[in-house]
Amino acid sequence: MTEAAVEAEHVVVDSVVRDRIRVLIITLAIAIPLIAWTLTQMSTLAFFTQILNGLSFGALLFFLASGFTMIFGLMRIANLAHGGFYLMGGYVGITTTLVTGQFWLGLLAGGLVISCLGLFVERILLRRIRGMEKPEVLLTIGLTFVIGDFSLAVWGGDPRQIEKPEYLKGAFQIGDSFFYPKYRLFVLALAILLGSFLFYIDRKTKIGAIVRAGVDDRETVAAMGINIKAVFTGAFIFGAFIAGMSGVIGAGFLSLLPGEDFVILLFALVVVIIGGLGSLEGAALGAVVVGLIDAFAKALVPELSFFTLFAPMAIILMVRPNGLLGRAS
Amino acid sequence: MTKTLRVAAILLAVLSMIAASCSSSDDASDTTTDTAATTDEGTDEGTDEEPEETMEEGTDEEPEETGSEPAPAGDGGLDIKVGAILPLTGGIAGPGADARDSLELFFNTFGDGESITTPGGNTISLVIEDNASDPAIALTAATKLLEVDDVDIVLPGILASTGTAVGDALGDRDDVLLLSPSSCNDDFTQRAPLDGYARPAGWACSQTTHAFGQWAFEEAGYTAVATACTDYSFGWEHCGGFADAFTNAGGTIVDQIWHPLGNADFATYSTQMNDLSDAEAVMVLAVGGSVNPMVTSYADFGLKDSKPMLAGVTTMDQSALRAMDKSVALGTIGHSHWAEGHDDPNTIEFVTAYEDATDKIASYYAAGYYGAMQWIVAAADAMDSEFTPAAMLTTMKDGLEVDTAFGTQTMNEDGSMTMTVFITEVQEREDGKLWNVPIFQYDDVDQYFQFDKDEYLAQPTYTKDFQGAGVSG
Amino acid sequence: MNVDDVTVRFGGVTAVNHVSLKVEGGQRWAVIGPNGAGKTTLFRTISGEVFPTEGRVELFGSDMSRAAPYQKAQRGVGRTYQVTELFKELTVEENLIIAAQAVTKTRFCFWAPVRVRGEVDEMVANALEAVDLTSARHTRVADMSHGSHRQLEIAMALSSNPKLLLLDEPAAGLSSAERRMMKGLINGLPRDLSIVLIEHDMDIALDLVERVLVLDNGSRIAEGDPDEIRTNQRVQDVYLKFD
Amino acid sequence: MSMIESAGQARKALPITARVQLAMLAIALVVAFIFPFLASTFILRLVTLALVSALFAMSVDLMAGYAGLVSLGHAGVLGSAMYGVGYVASKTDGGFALQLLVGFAAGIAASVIFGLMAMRSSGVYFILITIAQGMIVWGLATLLVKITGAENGLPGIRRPVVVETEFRYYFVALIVVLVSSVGLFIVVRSPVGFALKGLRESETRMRMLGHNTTWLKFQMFMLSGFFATIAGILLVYLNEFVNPTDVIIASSALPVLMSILGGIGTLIGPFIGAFVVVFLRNYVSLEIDRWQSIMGLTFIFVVLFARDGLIGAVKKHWYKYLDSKGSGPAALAATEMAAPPLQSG
Repeated sequence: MTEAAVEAEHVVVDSVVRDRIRVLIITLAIAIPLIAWTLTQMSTLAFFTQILNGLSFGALLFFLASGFTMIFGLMRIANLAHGGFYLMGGYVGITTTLVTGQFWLGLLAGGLVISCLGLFVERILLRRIRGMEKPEVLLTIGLTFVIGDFSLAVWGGDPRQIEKPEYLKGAFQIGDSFFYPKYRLFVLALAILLGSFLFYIDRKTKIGAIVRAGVDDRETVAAMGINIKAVFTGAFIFGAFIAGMSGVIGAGFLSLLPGEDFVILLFALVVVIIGGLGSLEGAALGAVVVGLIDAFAKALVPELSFFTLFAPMAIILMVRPNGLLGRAS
Repeated sequence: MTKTLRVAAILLAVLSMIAASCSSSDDASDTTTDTAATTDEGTDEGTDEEPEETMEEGTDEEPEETGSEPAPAGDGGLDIKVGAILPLTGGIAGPGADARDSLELFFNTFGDGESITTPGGNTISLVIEDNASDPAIALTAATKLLEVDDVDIVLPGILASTGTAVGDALGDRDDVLLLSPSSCNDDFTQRAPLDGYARPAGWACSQTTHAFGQWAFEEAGYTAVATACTDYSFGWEHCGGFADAFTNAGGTIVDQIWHPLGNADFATYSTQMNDLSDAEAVMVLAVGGSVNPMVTSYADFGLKDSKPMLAGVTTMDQSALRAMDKSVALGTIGHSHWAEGHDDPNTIEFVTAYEDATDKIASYYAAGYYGAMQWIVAAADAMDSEFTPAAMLTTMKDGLEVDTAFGTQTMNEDGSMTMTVFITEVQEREDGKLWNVPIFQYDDVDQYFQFDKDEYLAQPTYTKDFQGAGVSG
Repeated sequence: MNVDDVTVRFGGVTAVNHVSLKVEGGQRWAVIGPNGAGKTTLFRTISGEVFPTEGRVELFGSDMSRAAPYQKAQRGVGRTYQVTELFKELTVEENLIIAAQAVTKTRFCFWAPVRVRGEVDEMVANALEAVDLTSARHTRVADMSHGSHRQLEIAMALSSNPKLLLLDEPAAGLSSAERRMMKGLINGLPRDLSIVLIEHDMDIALDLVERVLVLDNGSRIAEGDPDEIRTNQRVQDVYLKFD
Repeated sequence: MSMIESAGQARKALPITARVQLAMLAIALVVAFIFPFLASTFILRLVTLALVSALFAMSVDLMAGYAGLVSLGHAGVLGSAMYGVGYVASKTDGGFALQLLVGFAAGIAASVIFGLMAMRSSGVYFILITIAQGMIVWGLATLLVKITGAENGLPGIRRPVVVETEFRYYFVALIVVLVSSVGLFIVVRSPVGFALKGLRESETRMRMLGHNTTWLKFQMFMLSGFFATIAGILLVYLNEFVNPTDVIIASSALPVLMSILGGIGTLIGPFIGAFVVVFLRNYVSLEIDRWQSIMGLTFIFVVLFARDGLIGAVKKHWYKYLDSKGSGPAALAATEMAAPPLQSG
């Protein structure tokens, strides 16, 4: 037993460094000619604006994916209800903002209501089938249908957006020709903030240490006298909280409507699959990659914009079944 | 044993749920509207009193009015069953609910909710089926309507896809009349006409944009415009109508951007539009969930000031406008055959009654289904023979003038409409809600508008590759 | 089989350090050593789960250092596991059928029922007989005792008619009565079958084999007949250090 | 179909059960051939749809139930076949034979590509990859307007004149589905079927035993894809229409739901599940708006409380009953110790 464990650990440590270098080289090899070609297709200003577009959309995806990936990393649950969480959180935020007139309250309410929902889902439903991969996936997909239908019953089928505060409306202007929406810059800043926060928690705090240990070896954590169930619940609630909040954020520049739960879930899936399930860095990398691919593909080959998203994912998975920065399961 | 019991319990639960929901299906749908209504009520308290008064006036007069215009020529006694296949769930549940609400309004206003008796003494009853925005389900629903409910007229849904599927399946049957007030494929009334099919209170996709293109050049004075439309047949035809008419009048289309259907993030396309330095304005079309992101992105990128938006029918329709940010939408120039702010008495009457019943301002989907019912009633009363789908269609096309929510309309030989097209502006109503108010109108627009019919039909259907003779690919 | 000067490293740790092991046809070997000595890694190298960093693994005359596990299994390597990994929801017979058909052509067959294939039936019946499980052939594996699981493990390895059998602590977790039975069972296996056995319990190991390899910290510390090993001072030291 | 069940489970020596199953199968067949003369077109259409869905669900269950690899993108294969037929029928003047040929080729091609993509993965990764596969097909169906007609779909697909009516088409579907079921029955009893079960239990062990699991999964994709292709061709002629909704994720989730509702890892389970779901879905969504909730709740309830599905529950009950009469599996277990050796030849 111990021998095998030592073996496994060293395989991981050794391959991580080599792997990352390989990933970097391959990425650059693909990216550089692509960038060169892209630059011949559009003006430099447009090129940089598109990069910003990609990054800001990626920022929203990072919000979504970080919650998804955390839950998966810790609990091995692919929570397909994440898209439903996003949709309903957004609706709650919209209603709260409508009633109170406060965008920030809406953001908070979206997160809080969904974390309550998360608590219910984790405690009442998922706990009964803990550790059974497939039932968990099937349950969460069933949950998505229910949440989507509930949202339709309550909020109707019209596309909805959130009323942004005045200071986030309109464009941020540099010189005569460069305009960029303030809201998108805000989302980008928020994502960087969240990312730094999560990395800080992950690397520097005791909670982070527990979570990371839990990812590696749940039995060990349990043996250390830590209530792993409580950690799971906490993580699930937190993941749900960010999902709900990202719904509110998304409602600022995308629409909420029936079916959006699956669309956004698929974006989140692509992000975490490309990045590597369970890895926070992976979620960040995946979000940037997907955001950029989406922005540029839509500009250059609009007919293939879905294909350009899923095809790279499929290829990455064929070559690296655990994603770019993922570890062997 | 316990497991068996559990399974039994679940089955029972599911069955009782179905049973419960079947018996109270009307209640269920009402709840939906109610909840939506309460959400809105919280914010705009001023709306309550005003519509109520007007409504009272409206309901009193209405029954006589609709029927009395085209004097009842038939002997009455017809019993006509209408089946509507609407997307009440799925991606376009919003417009579906609008259509259902207006049908229910019509049957509640003039009858007992299930059926009505027309002024001419004919009975018309209604069955609504959900198609879940899915053509396969729409087909099953159509079979059910024909086989089980034995309907005479089918209103085949809102989406072009369900419309096409049902149209394709029922098109060659002569025991049913297909009336489509919302899906608008040009060729169904142009190059590949369907039998037993018409669009009362509906439109052809390029019909309204023909007028819009003309207006943009002649009245608004634009000479160079770009288009940004959804990349599928509705977008092609809608944009094509504009481009063809605009270039025909003398303008130039400087660029055409096509964004995929269902696209969510429009930053990419706004950036591209920003890059089009020679475009004076952009004609913009988006549908469904794409509308709000598109319009918001357009404003957020500062395009609204540099390149005014010329909105397609679905872009500034109430179904999207209801949830739109005021600062983003206000002042946008759009166009449609439906303008909820039009001061025509028929329009006012419908808008008031609809708003009173649902607390929503009527979208073109709502007006379309209401208008279709007005057409059916008028045609039934004008018929002087036994009911057959063909006979009703002939009556409709035979110079019948119907006062619909849209205003007065007539139907052409091919089943298309001759109607008014409004150029509209998004304005704030007294109570703070946004609506489209006409600023210019073209009367008696048919689907060929200023084009010669034969020449027009000789050119291909608008696609991405053909956007009118004056547009270079 | 010939393991020639094999080294396996994981990162900075050397799990197996220049170990050679040559097994002739029909020979029975034991690899013994304390926990962490590199026994299992050596096994995994032979069966193909781990590739050697240096050195070669030759099987039945050809170099198969970097062949995948299934390729080695096809060539006639059968292996049991320390922690039993059986198909718990299936019956004993189904387990054996799956194991047996792995090395026959029938595994690609999806158009005929498994029972018509006489070849597989014969292999399954032989394996059942060899481990004395015939009476339990329709029992679901999850319902059986740990001892029977061990028996079935061996039957699984046998059912594909291997030429080389790798047994990973076949007696682990068994009662002393079961151990005796297991010993008898292994003893009764066909003599033309080469066996390599890992065993922590020296007594069992030494009774069953002709040759012994002793590992500690990844390196060979002794090799020889059971009797030699029993008296070897270094082996005693290593074992005493642990026990 | 009940017979499939008995052998699939390798539960032998249960004469009463076997006899009951045989009798039920006979009754089912008789009913299947008689009832069209009594039913309305609408019901007939629903039953035909249920039959086709059953075949599709069985093909998914071959992966999800037997091999334990849940695909949430199998509508991609079904849809490819449908689009293959639709393209020829709608955009070219190819005849029926060409439609079938292209439909088959498209379905099989999709299976090959899907198989190559997914054969190296397992567990949750497998699910996620298959979701992506389904979405690729959906994306192409939505965006490649010239080939697929995008949202408008491909109209103008017509059944051959001989089987034009719902009545006749029902018999076509019935016979094709029955023959395919027998095919699936043979597959699950074959060595490959057994190997798939091993895959479900432990993939690493399979590899150690000498099974090339990568190839096995590819083979599984091909077999499952073959039957899904047949289902797709039946479906496209049933609807005479194809559109991106046929390949959305819900279309892929449905057969999985049918399987787990009826009883995963059996063939009769998906069959029964398909009938329940199709009737629920079509009746419910025609009568009320809350179909999605019902589907979602069914998913949740089945996963939580009845993981063996309806068949599992019925079977358990039946065996209990037999046990009480002294002829159930528990009672037979003792006598079975002396069961005869495998029959060969």
